[in-house]
Amino acid sequence: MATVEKQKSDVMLNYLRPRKKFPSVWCPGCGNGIVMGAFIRAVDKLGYSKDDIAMVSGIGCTSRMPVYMDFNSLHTTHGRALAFATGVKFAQPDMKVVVITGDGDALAIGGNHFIHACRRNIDITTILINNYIYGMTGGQGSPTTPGGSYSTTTPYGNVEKHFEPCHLAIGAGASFVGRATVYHYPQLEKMIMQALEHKGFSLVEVISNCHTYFGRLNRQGDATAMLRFFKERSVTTARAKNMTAEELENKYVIGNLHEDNEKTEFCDEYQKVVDAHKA
Amino acid sequence: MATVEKQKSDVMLNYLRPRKKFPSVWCPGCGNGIVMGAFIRAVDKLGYSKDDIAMVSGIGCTSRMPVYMDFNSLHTTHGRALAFATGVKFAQPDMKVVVITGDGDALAIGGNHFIHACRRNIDITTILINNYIYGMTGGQGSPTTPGGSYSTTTPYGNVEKHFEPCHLAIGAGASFVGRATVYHYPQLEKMIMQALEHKGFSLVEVISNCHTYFGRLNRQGDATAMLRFFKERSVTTARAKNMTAEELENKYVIGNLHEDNEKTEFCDEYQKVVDAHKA
Amino acid sequence: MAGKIIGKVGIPQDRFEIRLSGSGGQGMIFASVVLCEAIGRAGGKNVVQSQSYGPEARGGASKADIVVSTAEIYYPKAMKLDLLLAMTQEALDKYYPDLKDGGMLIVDSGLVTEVPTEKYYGVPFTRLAREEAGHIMVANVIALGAICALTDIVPLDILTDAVLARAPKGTEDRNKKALEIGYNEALKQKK
Amino acid sequence: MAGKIIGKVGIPQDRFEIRLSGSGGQGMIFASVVLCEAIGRAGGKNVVQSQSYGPEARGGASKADIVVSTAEIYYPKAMKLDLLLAMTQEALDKYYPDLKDGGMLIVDSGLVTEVPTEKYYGVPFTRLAREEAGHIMVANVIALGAICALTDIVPLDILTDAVLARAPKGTEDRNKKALEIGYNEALKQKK
Amino acid sequence: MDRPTKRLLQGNGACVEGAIYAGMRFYAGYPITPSTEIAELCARQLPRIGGRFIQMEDEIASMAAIVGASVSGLKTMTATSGPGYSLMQENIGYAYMTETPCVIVNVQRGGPSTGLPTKVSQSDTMQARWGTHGDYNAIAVAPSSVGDTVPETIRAFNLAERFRTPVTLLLDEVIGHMREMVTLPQPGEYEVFNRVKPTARPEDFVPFELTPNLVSPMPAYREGYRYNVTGLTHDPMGFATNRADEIAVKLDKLTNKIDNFKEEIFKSRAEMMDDAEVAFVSYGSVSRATLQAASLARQAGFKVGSIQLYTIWPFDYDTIRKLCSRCRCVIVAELNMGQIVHEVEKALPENVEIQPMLRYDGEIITPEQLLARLEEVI
Amino acid sequence: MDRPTKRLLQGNGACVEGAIYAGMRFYAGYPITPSTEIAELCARQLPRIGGRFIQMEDEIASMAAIVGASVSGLKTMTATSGPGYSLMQENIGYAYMTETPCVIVNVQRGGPSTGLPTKVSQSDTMQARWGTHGDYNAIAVAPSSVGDTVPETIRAFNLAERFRTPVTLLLDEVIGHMREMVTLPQPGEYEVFNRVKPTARPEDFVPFELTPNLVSPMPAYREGYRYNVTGLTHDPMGFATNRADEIAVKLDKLTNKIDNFKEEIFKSRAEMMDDAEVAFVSYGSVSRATLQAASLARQAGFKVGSIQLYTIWPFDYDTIRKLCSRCRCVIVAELNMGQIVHEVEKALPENVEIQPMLRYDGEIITPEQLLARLEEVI
Amino acid sequence: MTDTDRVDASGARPKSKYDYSQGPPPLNINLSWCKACNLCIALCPQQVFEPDRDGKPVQARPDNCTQCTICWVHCPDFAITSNYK
Amino acid sequence: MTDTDRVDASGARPKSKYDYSQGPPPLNINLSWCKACNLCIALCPQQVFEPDRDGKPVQARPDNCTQCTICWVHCPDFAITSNYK
Ligand SMILES: Cc1ncc(C[n+]2csc(CCOP(=O)(O)OP(=O)(O)O)c2C)c(N)n1
Ligand SMILES: Cc1ncc(C[n+]2csc(CCOP(=O)(O)OP(=O)(O)O)c2C)c(N)n1
Ligand code: SF4
Ligand code: SF4
Ligand code: SF4
Ligand code: SF4
Repeated sequence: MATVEKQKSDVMLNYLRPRKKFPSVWCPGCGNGIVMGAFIRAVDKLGYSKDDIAMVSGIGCTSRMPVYMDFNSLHTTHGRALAFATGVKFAQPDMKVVVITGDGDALAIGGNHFIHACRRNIDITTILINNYIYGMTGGQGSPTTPGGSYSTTTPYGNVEKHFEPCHLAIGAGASFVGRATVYHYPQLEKMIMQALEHKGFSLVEVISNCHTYFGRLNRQGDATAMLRFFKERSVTTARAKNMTAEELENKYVIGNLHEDNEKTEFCDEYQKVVDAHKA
Repeated sequence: MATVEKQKSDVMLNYLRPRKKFPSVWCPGCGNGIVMGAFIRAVDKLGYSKDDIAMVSGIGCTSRMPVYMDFNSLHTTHGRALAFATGVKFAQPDMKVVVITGDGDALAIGGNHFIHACRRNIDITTILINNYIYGMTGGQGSPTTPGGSYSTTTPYGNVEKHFEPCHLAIGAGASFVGRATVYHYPQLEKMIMQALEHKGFSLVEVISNCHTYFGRLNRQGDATAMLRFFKERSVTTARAKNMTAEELENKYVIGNLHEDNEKTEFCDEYQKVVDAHKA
Repeated sequence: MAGKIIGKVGIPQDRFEIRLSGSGGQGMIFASVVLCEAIGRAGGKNVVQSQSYGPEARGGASKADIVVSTAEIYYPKAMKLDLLLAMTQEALDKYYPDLKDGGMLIVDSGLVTEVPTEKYYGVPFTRLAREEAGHIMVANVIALGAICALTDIVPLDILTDAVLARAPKGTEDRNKKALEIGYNEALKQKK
Repeated sequence: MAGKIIGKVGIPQDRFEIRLSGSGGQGMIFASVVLCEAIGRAGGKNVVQSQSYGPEARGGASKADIVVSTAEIYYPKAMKLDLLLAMTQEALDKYYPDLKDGGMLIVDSGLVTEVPTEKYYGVPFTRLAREEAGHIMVANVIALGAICALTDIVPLDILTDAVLARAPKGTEDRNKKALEIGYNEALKQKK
Repeated sequence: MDRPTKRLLQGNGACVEGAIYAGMRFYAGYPITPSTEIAELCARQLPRIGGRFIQMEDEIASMAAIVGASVSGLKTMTATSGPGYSLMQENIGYAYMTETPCVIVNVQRGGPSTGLPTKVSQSDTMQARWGTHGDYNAIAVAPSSVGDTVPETIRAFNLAERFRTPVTLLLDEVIGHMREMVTLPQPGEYEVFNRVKPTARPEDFVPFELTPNLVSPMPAYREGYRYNVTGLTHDPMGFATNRADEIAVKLDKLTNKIDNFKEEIFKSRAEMMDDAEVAFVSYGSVSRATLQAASLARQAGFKVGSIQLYTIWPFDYDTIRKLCSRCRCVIVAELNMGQIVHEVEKALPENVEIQPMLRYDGEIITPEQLLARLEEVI
Repeated sequence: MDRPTKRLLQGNGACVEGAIYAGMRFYAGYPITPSTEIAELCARQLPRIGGRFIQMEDEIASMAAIVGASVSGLKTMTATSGPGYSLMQENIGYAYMTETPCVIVNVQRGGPSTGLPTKVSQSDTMQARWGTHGDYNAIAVAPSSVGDTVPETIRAFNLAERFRTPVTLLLDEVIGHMREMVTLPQPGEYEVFNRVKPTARPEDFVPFELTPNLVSPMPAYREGYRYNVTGLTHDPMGFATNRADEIAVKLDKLTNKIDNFKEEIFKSRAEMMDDAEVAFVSYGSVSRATLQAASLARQAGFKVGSIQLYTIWPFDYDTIRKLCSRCRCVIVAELNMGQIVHEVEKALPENVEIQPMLRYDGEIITPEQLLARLEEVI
Repeated sequence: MTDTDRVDASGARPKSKYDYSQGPPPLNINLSWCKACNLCIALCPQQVFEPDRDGKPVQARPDNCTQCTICWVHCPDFAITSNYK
Repeated sequence: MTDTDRVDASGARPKSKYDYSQGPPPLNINLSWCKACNLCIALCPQQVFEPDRDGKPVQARPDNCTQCTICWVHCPDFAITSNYK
């Protein structure tokens, strides 16, 4: 395990939205809160101004996150966060635009906006909290629900194949792609920082626990048990390199999976057109 | 060039829809007609019954194809062909369900259904005619329009990146993926036959000419010139293996790009659940 | 003008409203469904069950309501409770104000420490579940047994059938036992 | 009852309807836009231009219509043509029936071989374009010159300005020449 | 499978029971509160009867899939709520144009937008008539309790099959989520209508033939009839047309096949209306309260009646006018800012006072509120 | 850039000119006949004035992008036709709920479904009012010629900004595609309204404050006001609420901020109505023909007038009633199977005969047809 | 205008399989379906065709035809069928 | 229940950096935000916490605390702050 950089414990209090009551609507132990902490600390360390950050989300447990933070927040319709965010970023190219989304939001109903944002390589950081299920609506299968797993809409075990969000993003053209878990906090925070600093479309997939539904229906236990499970099942990209496909079965490969700093960014390219043709 | 198997010249007359007047609405020389011929000959050689084929399409020049052929045809809404086709296939798993679609139809508005059909590995053959532009609406940019290219909505040259349909399909989980061009007829027909015989989701990307819009706006000339261009720019997968990334720049790699015959198919898997739980 | 109708006929209050409340994991919804089904099967009465949904229903206090009436139930939501079961302090605090004057209050006396009235029944459902029924999960069923004993809303045998019909296979004995524990424990207290 | 209004006042037919027709690649739409703009700029008249869209507009016969009137143009579509330009046989066959009795017909006499009337003007626009104007693409502009000569719908100088304003840079001379060729060639025939 | 005839069901569960009774064997959907239980129950029950359940990637795809499966030959359903219903509109229009039978359940919650996911509303009533673009005619059915959700769902399927058209079943959060004891129907208890199949030889088959009742027989796939289905305006052969005469014929068909049978489609429950001077008009969960209010008013000696609409669309202005012929005042009670009230206005002569009794704060209308309003007008 | 003041423009081009005049600097769209030229012209023109054009992956995303950009601070527009308008409905509802100004152009073609891509229609009129789920109030504006498309587009933007709401601009295929000579307005010729910015200190800022006119000041991003925007029903602070009182307040705000200013929003052109016994009511491209028919009838000595609706929604029943106070018959002419005719019915007393003059075969209504109908009723 | 790489390396034309002088011409061209796209004319390795005034193919050198199939598989409008199956 | 791999290989506890006996306890727990999820209790490598009756953490072994940050970065409700910055 990488050395733990000293983390401030109370910095997030500076970023909670005044006049909105905390704690959140999330279940006790929901990984969403851990990711929120990591995001806030990352922003704090990078020293961004609150005014310059727009957080855009869709609908889902995860997507409730922006409302608690004192940034510009746009809690949109289910699956459409990246499309709204594209409007924000393109209108205000100097802002840091961050999309926070769930696996259902990003990949089921929102799959098209996801691949197109990757393709355009628009400078948006997407934090996709992958809990393998629809939390908000009570535990239905999602496009990341593994084959054979149980959910309220796969009562006999899921017969569908699942997406690997990172592979999809790479196939669609994203220029920064990484995977983390809520157990591996320091790596998570660092990856969010890198993603925020990357110019172009960046994806951080965070493996997280919905013990309330996924954990319960698949006998994976409570929040603690699920975090332990993530710990046991994770291998770093470095270690994964020397592992066979079989060894990697059912493992979470965590770390930076893809980075391309050459690829031009959408808003930049458009600006060039404006500069060349402005009357 | 592979040897040309003797192709019947009049077999397609047996497959044209009675009472629908031919020729088509397509522009003179449009590659859509060449693909239609290849599809009919493939079906004829495979000996499928007309009743067992359902052709589903969205909206676009390409998507007009099914109306001319004497199969069950469903000309649906823009981008949704694969979603309709999923309903058809799942309801009638013994049918051959074929989706014929354009790059805009399949990858712009229809991108989500495309990746989900790939993911489910449902046994549908998708023939995606990629002409790099929206033909039907008069030459707007599409998700495959190359960077820098002209279209009526990229009057200063396209600032966006384009999708590689085959890469996207592989990233999303398709189990048969191949690329052909309308110039290379024999390979095209053969690939369609293989795709039809493949169990699971199959994609045939056909590079084709919309000289009316893409050709004109990008000074690529008429149908003949564009077919010649495809010829010059194509390399087979076999040859591509020994070429560097630079050498492959601006080349069309044609041939079978991905095939996975182990992956289980959606309808089959569902049937197992039915068999196990039917009262 | 007011009172021309209501003044004359009033709104018939031939209804009995029950709320089972507790925290998310305590199975209040399951209990209310079973209780409702039992009352319905017993016959002669109409029943309507309802509950909270959405993120609001997670964590914190959870509730499930039943309205019982010999007449048609026109208004399906609980308005003034005739019976409140509170399995946690938080639930009690939240829902006590909805209890009718003279309505019956039943609390888990192991978890609820501050009750704003003296007229209530306290049974340590959770402790009984852990210590006597063999699993903390059946605290809700013990509570059902108690309700059965303290009211005449449903006969024990029909309630037992209803519980067993909905309980997962293999838990029949445990649930039967739980019902009895609750029933007997409450009977002791019945005033 | 019928005729109470129409019988009295009639629908004023103070309108002149022009259709330019040919095949997809012949630039009929460009020609109609330019002609329409010229008539509009000349002043004193209202103009409305319209054309076919969609797959129907590709291949086969293509058309673009102009309605000209000194009054307000209430109905913007052409109904009975006062002037038909047909650049291909197919276009002529298709649109000839829409020509008013006594309407003017102009055809590309190089490409149209069968004309169902004797009262028409024939100018070999495409051949003139290739042989005298230097590019087949300006056949449409030659036709505009001819229309200008054969009607008094618009003065040549204004038409020339309109063509040059819309023509791509570098093609000014060629277009100017084309207009003149058409104008002069048609003048010769003017009856 | 012997199941007890009386069961405690949610409205959402009753809908699934009704649908399966009516022959529904294909469900495609995307979860959304407060309709999700319908999907969950279908996921569990359909495989057991050899049916098919699929969770699609979104509501657009769900609507597409049920149309595809219906054209293939199955009876199909999807369920959603406001946001999903809005997304489905384009493909619902495709079902209108292609005359494809299917049932869309909308368990209504408060809107607009994400609105109030867990709170009741009836604010998609007008959308059920006018939600997709273009001209068409719509059928919408609205049960009022868990119990009548079973027969009304069966009726929705029968209407869809009978008229070859999508039918919207309008539930609301209260009906969808509350549980009541329901007696499940025995086989044969309700009529189940199946789409009429063609009898013509395939060569003579005219897929969108103008029959006397304007409903064209519809084959399943693999029955030997191959024809073209398109969302473009088409002629009776199913081929796209741009001819004015053919266009008008097609649109008239879509409208008249329903309008001509309005009496058959329209269903209402009129109680104490014979001599009513004041009437409630309502639908869905509100009708429970209006019925009670009307009865109480009768007990108090006032001539008050209640009309409950089971069919919302097509709205039968004539029937409403006839039923209210003695009324001097009609109170229209609905959980929205005023939707059906405008239709009632259109139906009734000017001298009848129309009183909207609207509630749109996420709560249902109580009998007390209705009585209070009644007292104002009596 | 000195451009000639008079130019030959399509209606679609006039719309772009009007939008740019009104300050539109962000366009997101997806091509669809017959609206595509709007996107194409924006792609060409916006970079030249420092604006931004993006072709999104579909209409849902287009609508999302213009809302995102509008919240960020720009004036935004999208354009589409029926199928795309149906797809946009969910996110249009989001714009209603979040009170985000933006203009949606619907260049109407025949429906339902893919229908008649290249043929004219006015059949999305009701959809412009009721297309998305839930309760809200809608504004829709309809020009009748290429010429008035410029000022009406400006007006659409002004209304959007003034009332913080999405506004639909209803064109149709005929207006969109035909070309006429248009005099482009000079700077200052038309008023351009910009959204009101907050003046409160950021700490005191109440994003959805209940101001006297019910429209809350709206900051752009990076102006120091950070607040929450959500499609959930929310309180004045912008936070989701489930409280009945707060819910009702929000929905009343959405409705009343428009209803209270109906007179200001409603715009019609009444010609020869002072003593008219028979009147035409129409909108969009049909109004050209009705005006001619009315004038001809006057010439023939009949008291006939014409009312053209420039604002379709909110429909101003009072104004129509007043304008028609001397009419015994009103002919409502529209290119659909009867939509606005129902609103006119509602507006007028029972003794006025309402004659629908409907055409829905993809062609426009001719003056002859109108006169023929007129002769029947005179 | 023609695709010369298809000509045999030696420059000699492959011999056609049929004796066309004894029967109908090698191909049947449905002029009402042909849209004059030029593909057959341009792609024929044996220069069988010349365009007519409308741009539609005329079999100017019928004896050259080897029945290689290239024209008919590339004809987008199924306007060419072989008279020698 | 506790994460023993975090204990030093030797089995010895890393020494805490602060002398907690002189001041406030190592951590400040906001009980009104804490949802009793158990994560801090379970993940603490030094077994600092025990659950109270409601399942919320009590600092049962405060001196063990090394300020390692694990509890507070994993607390989903920001209920734990350090008293020693
Ligand atoms: C158009 C639409 N369809 C469906 C829903 C219902 N819905 C809300 S959240 C959600 C899924 C959430 O799952 P995910 O994105 O994985 O987030 P999580 O709740 O697990 O964090 C669904 C289906 C909706 N709000 N809108
Ligand atoms: C919902 C919707 N949006 C837009 C359109 C307009 N439209 C029709 S076809 C098309 C694009 C066609 O492009 P492609 O799929 O590449 O096919 P091609 O015409 O090039 O064969 C578009 C945008 C539509 N019909 N429906
Ligand atoms: S339901 Fe799952 S995702 Fe939602 S808050 Fe609870 S644990 Fe988290
Ligand atoms: S526009 Fe392009 S794609 Fe469409 S028929 Fe013509 S050549 Fe083919
Ligand atoms: S390829 Fe076919 S359509 Fe083209 S010119 Fe030859 S015969 Fe005609
Ligand atoms: S991690 Fe936080 S919320 Fe969970 S028990 Fe510890 S202090 Fe409470």
